[in-house]
Amino acid sequence: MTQAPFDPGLALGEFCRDRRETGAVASFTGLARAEAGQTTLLELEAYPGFTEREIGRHEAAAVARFGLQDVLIIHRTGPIPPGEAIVFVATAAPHRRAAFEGCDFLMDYLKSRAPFWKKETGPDGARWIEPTDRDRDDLARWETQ
Amino acid sequence: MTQAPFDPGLALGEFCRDRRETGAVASFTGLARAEAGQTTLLELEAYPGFTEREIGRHEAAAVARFGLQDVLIIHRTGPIPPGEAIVFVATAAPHRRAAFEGCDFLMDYLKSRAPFWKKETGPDGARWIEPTDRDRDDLARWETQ
Amino acid sequence: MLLFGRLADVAGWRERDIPASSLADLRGRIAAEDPTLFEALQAPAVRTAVDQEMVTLDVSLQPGSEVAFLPPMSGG
Amino acid sequence: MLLFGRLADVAGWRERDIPASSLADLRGRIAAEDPTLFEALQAPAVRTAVDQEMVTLDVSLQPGSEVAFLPPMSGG
Repeated sequence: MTQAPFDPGLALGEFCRDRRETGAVASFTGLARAEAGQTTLLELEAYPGFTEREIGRHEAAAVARFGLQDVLIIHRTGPIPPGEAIVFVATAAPHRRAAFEGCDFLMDYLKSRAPFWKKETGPDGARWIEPTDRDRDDLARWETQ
Repeated sequence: MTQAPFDPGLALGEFCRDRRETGAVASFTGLARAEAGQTTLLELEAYPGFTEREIGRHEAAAVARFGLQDVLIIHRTGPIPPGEAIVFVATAAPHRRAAFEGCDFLMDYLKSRAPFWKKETGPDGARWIEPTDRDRDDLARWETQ
Repeated sequence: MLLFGRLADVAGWRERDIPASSLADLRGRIAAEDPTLFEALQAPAVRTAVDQEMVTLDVSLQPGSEVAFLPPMSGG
Repeated sequence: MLLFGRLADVAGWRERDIPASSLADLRGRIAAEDPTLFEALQAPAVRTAVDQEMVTLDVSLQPGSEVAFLPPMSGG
């Protein structure tokens, strides 16, 4: 976790370096959206200690389930202006299906189950974001398989 | 298409820059694997002109089908040593499902239908790689939906 | 006791020391002092962690125990 | 006429000018000159493009037409 802005490109470049047995690296970058001026600021809150530990548990689950060689998760907290990166997940595997599925699984988890709380501020004030039905459906995909 | 080595991190960093309405960027990087010394070199051949046009058609299909805001595809040709990037695909969308699915769709296409021919050279000589059953199954997912 | 997300907005604070012998005792003290916060903590979607472990039933608390109330989570 | 992938290895060349009035005529000339290459071109997985458009039936060729034989593709 980081309070400072980070560059997803630097993270991916570093993650891909010196891999001789990795055929596939999937990545996801979540960016703060301006929503045509309706969102002027996002604020992400975490529960220090607890949040890292919970993410670590799910990272280990993804490694085991999809046979990943490596995972990198960066999650920003604090105030985040539109256009800046909130989250970055990269997964490395011998083949592409495992890399994609591991990355998708971790993002569904981070979006709706990881201990973060997200507040959107716009011209009409601030509101806390809760997982959508879509987020819950996305997460349920991994439970029925 | 490029004959020269490229850095997937630089490509992702550039692709993510100055996006105020993109919530989700998915990327895939395909790397040449050493296969524990069994592969010393990959060689990728394309059909100049035809290959770019075919990729462009599928890029447009992915944009329309998944509602993508932007796509970047880099594909290297010529000799590629283990550890170096062969292909990079990035997709931008408002939400993560579209970004992931668009990226996954384009990679399945590039792996088994785009006009490239891939030769692996190792201590036992060289062989041309053809799509696996797995590749064909992956591609079929998009036809039955 | 720690409050996150909208619960901290409801309470007007995020962290306080409250003497209590159990989770039920702690909830009783909050009910007496701030019924609106008590109501918000009772919502089924709010989960409770004691010393950074999720709990679903009442548990006894030691001096220094950390109790956190976690509303629905949303990252990324 | 252009050959890609393993077809170029079979023939020992990748690009040649061959006079022919149609795709069928071109195949006939190859059959006479290099039966092994002819055989390889007949495989059902090999696709044919004329002037960078895929074709499935016989077509007539103009002077300067570009005929390409494409074995199973594999990128990424």
